[in-house]
Amino acid sequence: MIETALKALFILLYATFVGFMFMGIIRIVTARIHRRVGPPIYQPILDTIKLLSKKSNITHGLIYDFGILYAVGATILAVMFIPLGSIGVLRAYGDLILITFLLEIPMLGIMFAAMSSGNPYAGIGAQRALLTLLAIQVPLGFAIVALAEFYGTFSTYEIVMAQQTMGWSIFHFPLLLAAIAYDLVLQAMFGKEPFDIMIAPGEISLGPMVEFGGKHMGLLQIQHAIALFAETLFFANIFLGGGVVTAFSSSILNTIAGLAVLLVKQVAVLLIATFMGAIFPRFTIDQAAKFYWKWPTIIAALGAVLASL
Amino acid sequence: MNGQYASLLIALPLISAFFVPLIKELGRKAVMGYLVMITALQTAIAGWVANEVYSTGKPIIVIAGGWKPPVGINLYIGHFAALFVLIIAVISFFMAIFSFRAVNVEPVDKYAMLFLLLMLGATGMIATGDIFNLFVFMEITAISAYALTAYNKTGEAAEASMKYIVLGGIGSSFFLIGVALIYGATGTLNMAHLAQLAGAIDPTVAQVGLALIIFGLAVEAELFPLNAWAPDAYQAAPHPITVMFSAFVVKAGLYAIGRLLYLFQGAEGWSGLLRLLVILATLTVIVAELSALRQKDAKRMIAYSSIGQVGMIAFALALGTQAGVSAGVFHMVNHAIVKALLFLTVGYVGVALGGTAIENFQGLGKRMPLTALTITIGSLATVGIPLFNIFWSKIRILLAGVEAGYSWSVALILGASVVEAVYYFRLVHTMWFVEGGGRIRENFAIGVIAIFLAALIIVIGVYPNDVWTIVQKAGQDLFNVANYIKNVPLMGVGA
Amino acid sequence: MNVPDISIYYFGAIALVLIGLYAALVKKNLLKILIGLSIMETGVNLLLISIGYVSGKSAPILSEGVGPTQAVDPIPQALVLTAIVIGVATTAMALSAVVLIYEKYRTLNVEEIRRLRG
Amino acid sequence: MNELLIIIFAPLLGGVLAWALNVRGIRELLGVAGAAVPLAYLVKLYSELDASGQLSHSIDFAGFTFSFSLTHLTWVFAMIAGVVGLASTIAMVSTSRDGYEWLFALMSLTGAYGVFLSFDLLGFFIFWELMTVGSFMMVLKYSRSAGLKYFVLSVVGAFAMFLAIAKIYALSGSFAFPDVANAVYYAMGRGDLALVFGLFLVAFGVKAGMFPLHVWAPDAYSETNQSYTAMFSGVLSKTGVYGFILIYMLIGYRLMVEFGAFRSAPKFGYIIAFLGGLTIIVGGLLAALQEDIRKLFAYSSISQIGYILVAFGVGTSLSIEAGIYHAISHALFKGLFFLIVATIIYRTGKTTFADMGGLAEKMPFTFAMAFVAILSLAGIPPMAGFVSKWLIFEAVISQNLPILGGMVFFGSAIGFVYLIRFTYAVWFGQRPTDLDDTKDAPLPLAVAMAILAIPNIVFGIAPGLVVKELNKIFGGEIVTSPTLWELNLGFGRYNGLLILVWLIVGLLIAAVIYFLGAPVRKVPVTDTYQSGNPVTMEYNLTIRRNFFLPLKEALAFWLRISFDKLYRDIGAWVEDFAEVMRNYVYNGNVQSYAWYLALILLILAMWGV
Amino acid sequence: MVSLLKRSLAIISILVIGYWLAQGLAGVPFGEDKMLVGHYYLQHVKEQTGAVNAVTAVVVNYRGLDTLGEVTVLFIASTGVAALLWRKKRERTAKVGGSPVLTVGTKFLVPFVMLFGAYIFIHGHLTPGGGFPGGATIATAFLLLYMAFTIYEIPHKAFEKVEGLAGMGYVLVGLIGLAIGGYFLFDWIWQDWQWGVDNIGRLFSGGFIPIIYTIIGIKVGTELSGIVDNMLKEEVRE
Repeated sequence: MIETALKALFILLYATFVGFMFMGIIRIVTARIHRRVGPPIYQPILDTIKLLSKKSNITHGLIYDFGILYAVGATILAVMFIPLGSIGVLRAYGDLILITFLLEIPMLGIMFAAMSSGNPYAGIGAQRALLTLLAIQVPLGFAIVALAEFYGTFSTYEIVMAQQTMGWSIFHFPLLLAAIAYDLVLQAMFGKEPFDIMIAPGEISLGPMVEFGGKHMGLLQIQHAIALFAETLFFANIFLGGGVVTAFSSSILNTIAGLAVLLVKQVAVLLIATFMGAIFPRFTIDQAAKFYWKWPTIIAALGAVLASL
Repeated sequence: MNGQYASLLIALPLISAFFVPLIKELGRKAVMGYLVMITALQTAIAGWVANEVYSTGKPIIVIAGGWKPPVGINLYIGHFAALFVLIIAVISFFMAIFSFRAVNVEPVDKYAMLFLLLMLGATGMIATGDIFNLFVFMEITAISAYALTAYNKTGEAAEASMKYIVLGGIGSSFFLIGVALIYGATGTLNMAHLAQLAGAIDPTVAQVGLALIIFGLAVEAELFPLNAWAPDAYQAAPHPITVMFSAFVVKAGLYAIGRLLYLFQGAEGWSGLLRLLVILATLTVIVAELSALRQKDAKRMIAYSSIGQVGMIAFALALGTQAGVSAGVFHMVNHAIVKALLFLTVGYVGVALGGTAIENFQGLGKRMPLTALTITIGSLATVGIPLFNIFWSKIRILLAGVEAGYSWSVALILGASVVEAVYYFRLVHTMWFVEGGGRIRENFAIGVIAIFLAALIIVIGVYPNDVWTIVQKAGQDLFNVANYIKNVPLMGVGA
Repeated sequence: MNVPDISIYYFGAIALVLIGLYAALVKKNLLKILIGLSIMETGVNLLLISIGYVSGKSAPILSEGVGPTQAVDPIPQALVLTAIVIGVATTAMALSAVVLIYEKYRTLNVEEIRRLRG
Repeated sequence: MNELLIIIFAPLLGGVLAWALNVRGIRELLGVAGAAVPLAYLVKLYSELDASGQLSHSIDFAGFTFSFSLTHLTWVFAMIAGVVGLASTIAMVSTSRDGYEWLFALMSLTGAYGVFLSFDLLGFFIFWELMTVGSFMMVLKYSRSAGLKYFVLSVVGAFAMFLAIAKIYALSGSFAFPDVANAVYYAMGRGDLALVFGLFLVAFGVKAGMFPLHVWAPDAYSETNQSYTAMFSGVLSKTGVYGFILIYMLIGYRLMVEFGAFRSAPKFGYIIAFLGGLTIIVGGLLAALQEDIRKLFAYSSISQIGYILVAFGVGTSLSIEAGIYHAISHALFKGLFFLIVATIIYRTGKTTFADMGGLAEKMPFTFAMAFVAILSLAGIPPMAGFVSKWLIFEAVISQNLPILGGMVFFGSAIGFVYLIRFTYAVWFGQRPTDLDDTKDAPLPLAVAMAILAIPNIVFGIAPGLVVKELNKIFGGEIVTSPTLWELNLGFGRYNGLLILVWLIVGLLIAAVIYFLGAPVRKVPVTDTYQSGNPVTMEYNLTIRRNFFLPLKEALAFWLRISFDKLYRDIGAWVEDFAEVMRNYVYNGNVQSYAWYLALILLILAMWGV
Repeated sequence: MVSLLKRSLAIISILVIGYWLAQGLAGVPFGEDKMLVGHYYLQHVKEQTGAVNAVTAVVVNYRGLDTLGEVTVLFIASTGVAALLWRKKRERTAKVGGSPVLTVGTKFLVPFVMLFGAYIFIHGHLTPGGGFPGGATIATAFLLLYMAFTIYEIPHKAFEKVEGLAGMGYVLVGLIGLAIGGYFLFDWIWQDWQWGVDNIGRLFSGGFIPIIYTIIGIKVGTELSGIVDNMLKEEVRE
């Protein structure tokens, strides 16, 4: 019991820290593309600490607070399920569909909190977030279906183990299509540039985030960090072979090596998303929906059909 | 009291009809009271006859004039005839009571005479065992129906009666040609004797003769193209008479078709005629139900619905299987009860609120709750909702229909009954869920009759076993021609 | 198709029936239709009688000269007796109905007597 | 075993007495008793059922033999009817005013029990009609057009079923399920088989609300006493679902043999699954675009039934078990939702989203129940909704049917979307002034909601309970559940308790961080950051109306195709045809009538000569 | 144009029906002895009913029920006509009486016509004709009176009573037959009492046939004249 608790604590701290580092990397990389220096890598941590220590916080009622807590709780739950090299706590129960759902649930928490604030911008933001969710669901669904059919199992851990023998998923053509589609979907899940209409600062002043300030904003930053880490970890596991290293003798070394391999893969995924984000302008919501329902869906559907043959 | 006293079923209405002119001066109340008394007496006799037939299990053969058939005319009161004579008597008794309130057009003594003779005609048609005697009783029913249709002496009533006369006249003439042909080919008029000789008739004569007889009867039994007179006659006739039309006058025609159809099983071209009848019957159901869809007048709507149900009975009888005939007879009994209730109550609303247009039915639930409730029970029963009586007979007919291989017509009939459900529920909705006028006091006697009929519907609906056994016996009596011939004491009449 | 060789009496009877039917189908005036109806009835009665006739035999009055084997079939004649009276009754009812119609509609043209329809 | 008859006819008896006595107190008591008695008997019979596997009882009536039987399968469905029926009747205590509604509500419940427990086709048909009439009369009281549309469609379904039963009866000579099954298997021709399957598909499709035949559901569910709708959509749609299982039981094997399989799913099953998939998408998308709260949940109910149909269509025992599991969870959360709607309408009297808003503070209990229902319907892990959806996903995708998998996945998001639309419009945002004094749910409704909310949570966390029962239906260990909390399908595992524990851990961590921060100041709903112009009570800024305008524009092309209009046109066309034919055939001219007679004579002549 | 099409269509359909009927009748050749029950009647009519005229025997005795129905039909006709043409106050509107030849002729002829009618229905069982032709001739006598005199009216209240009584008489005869002989319309005079068995061919023979025929004669006479009376009168407009 103690041993799992320690492991869980480690995963949590590691995920949060790496998550903030990812946010820092995103800021620096985007700045460098825009030919500016960009803030130091630990800037997001400073911001979060500043937000959490704010003296005057306002709340619009119980649901306004509970929504934020629920979002953070659900993200922590999601992280626990995804196998992190050899550490993973609930690895055995890490089911593809379960994790996909758990990654979408924080959105529900944030939505509840934002809407209960009664701010019309929050309403519009919630509507756009939902439509984006609706849009990405189709390609996401087909990608998951392709994976499940190709490997014949839903357990993430078994998929990682299978990839050790059969090589990374992206080397098989159907799963390559699924990976491309899933990557586009990640763009929206991260809330990065082309599909971040829901939190557009210009038109609807950060959408759902408009009413949050102080420690609520801080909690959301923590949630965003863990979510970033979890999504990239999930992608790394199911498409890039995950971090299983058995070269070294002692288990500690193996785990560290595994984490390092995973970290490299996660950063790679992050960088792809950041590069795309830095270049593209923001889509309107129906453009986003139409885009997702056209190309990513075709690619993912083709992948799913090919995987099932 | 041997079986021959069953001939009182014919003699009583006749002698009491002739007696009416003598008591004409005693006024309207006396004549109507007399009518009720006579119909009560007739019900008693019919009850006694039915009890006799159903307890002993053997039919009563009334020999007119002592001459055994085929020399004389005989009345064959088997299970079917006993059951239906009783139904005729009971419904006439109820309508006599209803006439107290419903008929106030002047020559009431003439009305009483025609009423009794209509009842006589129908009873005679069902009881007789001789095809020419069937023609005579059919004419008695028809001509008294012509007179009673035009009884209200309005333009529409006369027009309806005229249409009935023209079509009925043509029909009966061709019926007579058919009888002449059959007589020419066999030499006898008695039904049992004919059944024996049916096989020996020359094929073309049998085909033409039988076709003409069925054509003549079909005009009376309202099959599709020939029933154009029926909606007008039902609408224009006084309310009690419409009840009698739909409850048993049509049934007598249908019985005659059924009886003659199965008598001539041996004759050539019989199965071809059956198929034609099935097609006509299905058409009747469909056309009648569709025509009732957008009716402005409730009475005409229920008339169409009654024609549709009658078409379904004809369909059952024309299936040519024992199950079909029993189902048809069961539907006859149910239809008689339900339509009697519906026309009685709608007629009473017509009398109380002046006219049977659908607008008068608005908010009837508040104005005349008892009548509205009985109309609702009647409509739910007609539509064929479970726990009501027509449901049982309807599913039996449709099962027999599919068994006999006519699944197409069964599908069409089901479609037609969906249409029927629509217009009945529109009526139910207008009655209960639309605002209407002030409360109206309802007549006690008519209320009692309506409640009795409604209770009968629900009792048969909830527990149909006994009625089903009775009806099965009646169905065998109609379908099983061999024991019909065995029961009739035929004299050997060599050439 | 072989024309059936029926005797002149049958031919006459059917002709009357068909003439009556023709009148009912084509004539516009109501009275003419009723006349057609009664023609049809007489045609039927004639047919009924001619069915019963046996050539070379006399009326079924079994007085001295006529034995049981020389008499014609009595039954159709009995039936015709009834049929004639029924014809009379139908025509009487029809005429009184027509009287009533004329009183209310002021016309006898069948096209116009159409208040009850649909 | 006449307990079966007691179970079936107790509600009707209660309803009739309630209608007859019609006194405020006694009527409700009788009604609730009518619904409670069958449930009690079902629970009592559970032990006997466990022992003997099947309790049957047959009676001879009106010349036919009617047989009834209680098997594990029917016990599960009867329990659904029992629980949701009881909850709905308790809720009706506060919402229904006169005996009329009690009579017909309980008549439809009797119909549902009869459908589940009858073991022969004729009994099945009779109770099916009884149920249709009962529910129709409930709808007719509120609106004629909705009532008639519902009645015509369900009667067309009922008559299609009757035709199929008649065809089978003509073949087998008896109605009992075993004789029917082997008569169909051995003696039925290929054409007849296809016809019978088509007819059954239509019959059960109408009642379950399958895609092309679903048009009656939105009107029927909204135009009636809302607490009755909980039973209407919770229980009565399950009879349609039970019907699809019947198709498998009676003629499934022969269909499999006759028409073969399409990639491991039987061809005929694939048709059902595909239609089910369409139902999910159409139901979900239309639900998101509705302006009326009742219509939204009606369409959502249709879309959820789509899931069950997809599960049944796939045809493996795992998928059918998943379908039944979803039937149970759907009955629970859909029943709960409609009770919530009933409470809202009962308290506020409003039904369109535009007039509602900000009820969360005023009705905290109802909002808590709504929150549970939302989690369950959207399929959030610790809830029953998620377990059944997860089972269906696993079953469908593991049979490598990619298109169906995609549809089902898309469905889960739609559920999410229209629930948020409902939550935003009803619970949050600015509250219109006239709703300020709304009180929380009355006791009967509250009790009813509680009855339905608890199993939602329990079956989510401890799915083993349900799976143990469902495995008994199929005999084998279809879904192994080592402990009460865990399900193991071989290729996928789920543990309700673990998820709950770790969710609580996550929440605690977040709470700790939250309370470390400074205390918060409560701010009213109107005081929000408005980039400049402050929002006052009168100037109520909200997008409660037309929440998903962009979605409506995106789907504009598809929305033009509406089956509702198609059926309405057919109805209008039939009536016009009837009008024209009637005036043409019965044109009042006696001469044309004489021509009809001549025509028949001609036909006879042609026939003869 | 339409009526031409209609007429030709009618003719064609008439011909087809005619052809069909002719085919049917071809199977029943004219003039052949097709009798079966007919022979039985001819052989046994003398000793079973005592009537010389076989037709009247068949009409009244063998197929008595037909004639009973027959009489009812006529009764319905007269009642129906009375019911339909019933007005509160009615009277004759004939303006012109018969010419002197007609008036004198009717005064002279009416009793003889009535006598001749009576002769026909009394000798029904011997000579051709019976109750119906006899009754009809009596009715013609009344018709003569109507045509001759503009004010003549039959006492229709009395006539209706006579009709009723005659009808009841007929049924009573049948019921007496039922009481005595056990069968409704049983000829108890000929079968039981054996009256007139010896003098077949003369007046007092033929069982209850003469009785019934007189009843029918009176009934038909009164009914037909009743119908004539109803049809002649016009309504009195106030």
